[in-house]
Amino acid sequence: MKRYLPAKWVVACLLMIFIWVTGCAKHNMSVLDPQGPVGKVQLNLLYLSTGIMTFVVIVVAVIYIYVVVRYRERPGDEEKDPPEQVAGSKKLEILWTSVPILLLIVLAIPTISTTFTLNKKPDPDHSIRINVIGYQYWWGFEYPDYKVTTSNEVHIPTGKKVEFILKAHDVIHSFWVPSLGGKEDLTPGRTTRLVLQADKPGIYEGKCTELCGASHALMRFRVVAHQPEDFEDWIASQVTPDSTPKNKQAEQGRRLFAQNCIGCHAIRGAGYKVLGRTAPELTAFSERTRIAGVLDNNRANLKSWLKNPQGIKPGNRMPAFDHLTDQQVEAMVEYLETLK
Amino acid sequence: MEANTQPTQAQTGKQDSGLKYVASFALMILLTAVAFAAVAMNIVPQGWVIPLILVLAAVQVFLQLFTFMHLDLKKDAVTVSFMVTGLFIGVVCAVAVAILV
Amino acid sequence: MRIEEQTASVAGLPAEPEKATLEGKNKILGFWFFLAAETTLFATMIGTYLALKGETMNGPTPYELFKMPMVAFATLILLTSSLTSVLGIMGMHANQLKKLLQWFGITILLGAVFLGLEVYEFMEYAHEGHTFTSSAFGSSFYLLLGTHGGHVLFGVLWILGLMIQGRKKGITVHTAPKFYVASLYWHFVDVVWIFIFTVVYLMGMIP
Amino acid sequence: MATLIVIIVFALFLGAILTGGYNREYLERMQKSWIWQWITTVDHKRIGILYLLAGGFFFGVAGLEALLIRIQLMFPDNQLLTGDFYNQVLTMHGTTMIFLVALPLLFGLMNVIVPLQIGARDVAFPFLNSLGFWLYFAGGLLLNLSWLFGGAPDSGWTNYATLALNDYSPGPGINYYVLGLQIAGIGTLISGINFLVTIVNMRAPGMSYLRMPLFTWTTFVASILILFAFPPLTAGLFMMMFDRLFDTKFFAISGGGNVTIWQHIFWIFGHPEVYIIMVPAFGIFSDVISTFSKKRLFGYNSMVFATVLIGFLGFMVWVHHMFTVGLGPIANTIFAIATMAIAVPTGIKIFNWLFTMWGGRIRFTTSMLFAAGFIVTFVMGGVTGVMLAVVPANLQVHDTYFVVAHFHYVLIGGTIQGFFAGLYFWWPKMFGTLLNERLGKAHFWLFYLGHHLTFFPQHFLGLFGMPRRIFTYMKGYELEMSNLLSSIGAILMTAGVLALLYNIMLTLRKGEPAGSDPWDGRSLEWAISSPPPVYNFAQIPRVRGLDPWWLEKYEGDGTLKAAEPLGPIHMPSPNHLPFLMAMSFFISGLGFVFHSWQVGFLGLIGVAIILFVRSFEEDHGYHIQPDEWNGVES
Ligand code: HEA
Ligand code: HEA
Ligand code: HEC
Ligand code: CUA
Ligand SMILES: [Cu+2]
Repeated sequence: MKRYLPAKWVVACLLMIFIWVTGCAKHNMSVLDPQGPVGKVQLNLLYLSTGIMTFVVIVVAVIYIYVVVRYRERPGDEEKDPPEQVAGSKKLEILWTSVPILLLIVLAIPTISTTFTLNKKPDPDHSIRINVIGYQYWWGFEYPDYKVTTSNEVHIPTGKKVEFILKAHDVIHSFWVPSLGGKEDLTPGRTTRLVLQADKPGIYEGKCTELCGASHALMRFRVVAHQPEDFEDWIASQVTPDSTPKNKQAEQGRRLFAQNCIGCHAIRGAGYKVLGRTAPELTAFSERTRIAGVLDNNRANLKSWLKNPQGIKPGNRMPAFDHLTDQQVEAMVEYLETLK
Repeated sequence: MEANTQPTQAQTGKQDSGLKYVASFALMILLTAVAFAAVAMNIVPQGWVIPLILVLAAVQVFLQLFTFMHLDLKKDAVTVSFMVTGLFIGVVCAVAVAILV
Repeated sequence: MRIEEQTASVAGLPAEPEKATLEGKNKILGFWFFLAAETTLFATMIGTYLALKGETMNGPTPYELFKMPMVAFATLILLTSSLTSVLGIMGMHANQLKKLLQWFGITILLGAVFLGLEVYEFMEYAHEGHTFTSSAFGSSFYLLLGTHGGHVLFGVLWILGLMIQGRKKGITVHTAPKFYVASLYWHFVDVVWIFIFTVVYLMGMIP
Repeated sequence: MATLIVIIVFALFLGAILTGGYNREYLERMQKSWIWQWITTVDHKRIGILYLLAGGFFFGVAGLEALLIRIQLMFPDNQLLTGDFYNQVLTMHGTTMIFLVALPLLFGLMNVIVPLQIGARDVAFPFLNSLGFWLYFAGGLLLNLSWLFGGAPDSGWTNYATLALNDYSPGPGINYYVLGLQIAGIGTLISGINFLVTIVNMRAPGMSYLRMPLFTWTTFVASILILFAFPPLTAGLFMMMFDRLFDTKFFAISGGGNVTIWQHIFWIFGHPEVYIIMVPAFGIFSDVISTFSKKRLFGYNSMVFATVLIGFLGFMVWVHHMFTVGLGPIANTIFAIATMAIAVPTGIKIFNWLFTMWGGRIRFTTSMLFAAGFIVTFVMGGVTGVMLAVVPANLQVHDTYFVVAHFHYVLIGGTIQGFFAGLYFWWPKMFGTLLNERLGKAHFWLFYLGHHLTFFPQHFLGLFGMPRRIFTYMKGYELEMSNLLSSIGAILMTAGVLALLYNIMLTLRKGEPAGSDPWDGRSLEWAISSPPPVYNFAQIPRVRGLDPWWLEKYEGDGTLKAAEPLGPIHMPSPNHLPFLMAMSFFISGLGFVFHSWQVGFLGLIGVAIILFVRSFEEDHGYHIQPDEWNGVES
């Protein structure tokens, strides 16, 4: 007779998979490698709960394996009388009601206390505030204390609490930077808050985690954490951006931008009379690491973005500019890629 | 379809009486009037008006259920428990939707 | 359909003809379950109304809007119809078809008056800029009230249909559960109104 | 729209022509055809089989959609299904699986088995039973028609406003969602009430509440959940429909609407819904495990109590889907604690199953394999659920693949495996033949290992930062390997399902006859022939204890005791009105989807007319006389 040993097989398989897929991610996008206190607290809770849960699974698995091996029907058993028809056992039932309750209490207490501490409003003198506005499918950031706006890349100082004040422009989005800490939704008609902090300078990947339409998958952003001094420098450079065209081609680009793009986009310090507010602000665009959150920021990519934004981010709100000649597009690329 | 575990209970001789209905009807009108008065006139302390009128409404519901709709705590235990559960879940959901938005 | 043993009977009909057959008992129990389900339906709508009643978008607020005397009158009418419908059931238990039909007739008449009042009330509100689409307050108000009104309308038509049936077939163990269930429905609609009256109108009066 | 009408008319003509032209006998001929008999049937066993057929069909459809998802995500930056189309596939996969697969498959088993288990001739309302099925089918059809006409819904099965409003989903897709689910939902509510009344009023003499088999009990509890959970969904769908079709402002921010309300309403329904499709599977496992361990269920009373408690708590936890909405720490922790509390009654059940097997004599048939496999899988899925209830941790893993892993562990490990266990278990009762055990075991192992291969790595995907509902992910973030494994697992699962299909085909052609009691069963359904006669029990049995059939076999003389003398058996007559009514609803729904109010109201008028007709109809049914029986059973 063929033997089936389901449990052993499963455990072996699972262990193999486990070993295979674990291993730390090096790209600052993993919950398991937190870079700030919030993420660390949350990871600790994850570990605590994983510990308790592993214990539960092991207890169940041990009884299970024992039962399945010990009490399987063996050849010849058919002739015997059926096993005793046990009704139950008070003692056992009390045991397996009370032990889980205890385990859950162990889990519930830190859950409650952490939930309340994470919701505390930070002290305004030792923190900064950043307004986050979610649009299909990009992120607007405002620094109300500095009168600076930017998009798709948010800069923060290290070692300081950052209070993100979250609003949605159109549909629900959700703001998540896995290596810094948990997420919070941006809901139209409501304002929500999320406090995060980065301990080390670096670039942290962020993403939208609430289905928000065709390009939800591509609604990515980055958090750039600086040493506090560097952060002050960055703010200063944003307050007085260098938006003047550096050469003739760029000057042509500046003009074309005024004709085609300014209705939606804004570039501060370039002498435009209107500043569009329905698309990402492009001030100091050349300092960005990505275009629209998905492409590396270089000239070739910018060109293909301008030619065919829909192909890159389906359903986004920027029209294609295929009526512009290559030369014109290049002029705009030249201009945008020299904005500092 | 004779499979039936609840043979008809011997009628307890409890006949409908028009008087009972009229009385509970009068009571309901009275309760409604009190609720109305509580809101329209300044006879109840401010914070108590809403709890009071909700309680009055609840009393009326039970009047309806147990007189007009002939529920009987013993004979219709299943029905009563379903209605109470429904009311309970309904209240929890309504209150949550009303305050957690 | 076997008529089960009965201890008391009135003029050849079991004392509670609606529960004399398994079919009738099933029907009544099933209908109770349905009413329990409707409880959470209306609860959801009431919760939604409470959450949205402040969102008037500069339209009239509940306090400015509601016509309390009329609503109080409508309440009186609906409560009375509850009484008349149970009197109808009393008639049924006494195996008096005429009494049953009479009281049921008065019931739906009162129901129709209630509906008329409600339609008139809504027209007034619409004049003041309070419509189904004017604001979230309007939407949730008309959804709740409309669902209730729809129930009343359905009840009127249903009982009307039953009265025709009663005319044709009389009170039997087959028709009795139908009458009974319809009266349960009518009371339930009344219960819902008590809540609407309290939560929407009375609480709307508290500024 | 017009296309559809043309197709319907054309089909009618075709039917007439192929069967010999339209003449006076046409209707009569139709009535004798097997199609007509299945359409008008009110026999609970046949309706059960209809549920299985329809649910199985939709399982194929939704499974293919799952395969598309996995193929798209097999490699980073894949360009097969992008953007909106992926969202449609994803939405339809989730919606179909939850509403049109899981519940109906279980309904199928309930319909066939529950009346047998309680010793009844039929359900309480055979007419409504048929209506419930046809409404479900009409709703499902309407929903899936979206693929052909106008595009499928694309806002996820949760369908959050404002994405689901006209401004952001202008096509008819969401209209299909709203109306399809509304119609199917009414059907489900009707069936739920039907089961409740059946169980309360139709139990055989002696079958007290605490002697009911667990599958009956869980059907009862699931029906209670249906009773209280579906009406809020109905209300919510109405609001969504009015916002989309008639410009109301429930969720429209511009008119003061509030999108959080939809989330509340959806989850007030949605959380009980996942228990609605889990709890009946618990019942199946209880029956299967005790039968194949040859032991009475350990701790029967606490099993019943735990089931009821799970059902009740199921209504008090919905906010755990909304921890990131920002409702405040008080609300979040209250609901977190309530959520964790559910682990206790569920644990009671798990240990009772283990101790039912303890000391027993376990026979690993395919059915038992699925049940045994369930225990480990479900505990893994359940404990990740408790992890998700830890609010701060939830903020990290919410809306990531960690959640996807959690719910597939419970849904597949619980509901789908439960269904498979029940299918192998009761197939002989339904069709009189045994499914092939070798193929069955192949099915189990492929499906089971495939499941773990598919969904275990997804826990890590979530922790590595992969959100759910994304159609693509980037290279170089450690996501490639797990996604590839996951997709390979899905292929294994497909192979498993194909093994089942092959098995069914084989068995239907030449299956081994089963006899009335192939597994040495414990409950009443095993006391009558397989498949059971239309009237189920020639004489309603008298029940003398828990596990009545086991009792009679091992402590009695092996025959059921009758509770009534032999006599003519009353049967309800077949009826075509349920089908017509469902079609009217379908037409009405289709009209509203396309803003065609005339068609919409026409359908509703049809419904009203049918209601009226039904109210006046007197169904006297027919009687089967004792001499028409083909022998009295055992
Ligand atoms: C069959 C369906 C099913 C079942 C049974 C469950 C069961 C549970 N679920 Fe799950 N859940 C879903 C289907 C289901 N879920 C779905 C579909 C979603 C996603 C919806 C969406 O967003 O699309 C979801 C999402 C979901 C969330 C939200 C995640 C998020 O979006 O952020 C949460 C959070 O608390 C949760 C928790 C739980 C818990 C605590 C249980 C508990 O009932 C589990 C209890 C079981 C056990 C715990 C194991 C056995 C117990 C023991 C052996 C005793 C000892 C144990 C302990 C002491 C821990 N579920
Ligand atoms: C009961 C419920 C259920 C079941 C059984 C499944 C089964 C499967 N699911 Fe599903 N899933 C959900 C419910 C379910 N799912 C829900 C609710 C969501 C959330 C949706 C949302 O976010 O809105 C989801 C989301 C979801 C995702 C996340 C998508 C995303 O967020 O982007 C993924 C990804 O891997 C996935 C995969 C699978 C796979 C591989 C299976 C496999 O197990 C499928 C195996 C079955 C088959 C492969 C069928 C084989 C078919 C044939 C052999 C053809 C026969 C043909 C005919 C008869 C016509 N599912
Ligand atoms: C109708 C409005 C509109 C016009 C006109 C428009 N854009 Fe955009 N643009 C957008 C939107 C919306 C986005 C954000 C797309 C997304 O990520 O979803 C965007 C994104 C961009 C980005 C990437 C921004 C980032 O933060 O990485 C660049 C660069 C850009 N546009 C350049 C241009 C140029 C150059 C023109 C003129 C030729 C132009 N846009 C015209 C709407 C517009
Ligand atoms: Cu924004 Cu997803
Ligand atoms: Cu849940």
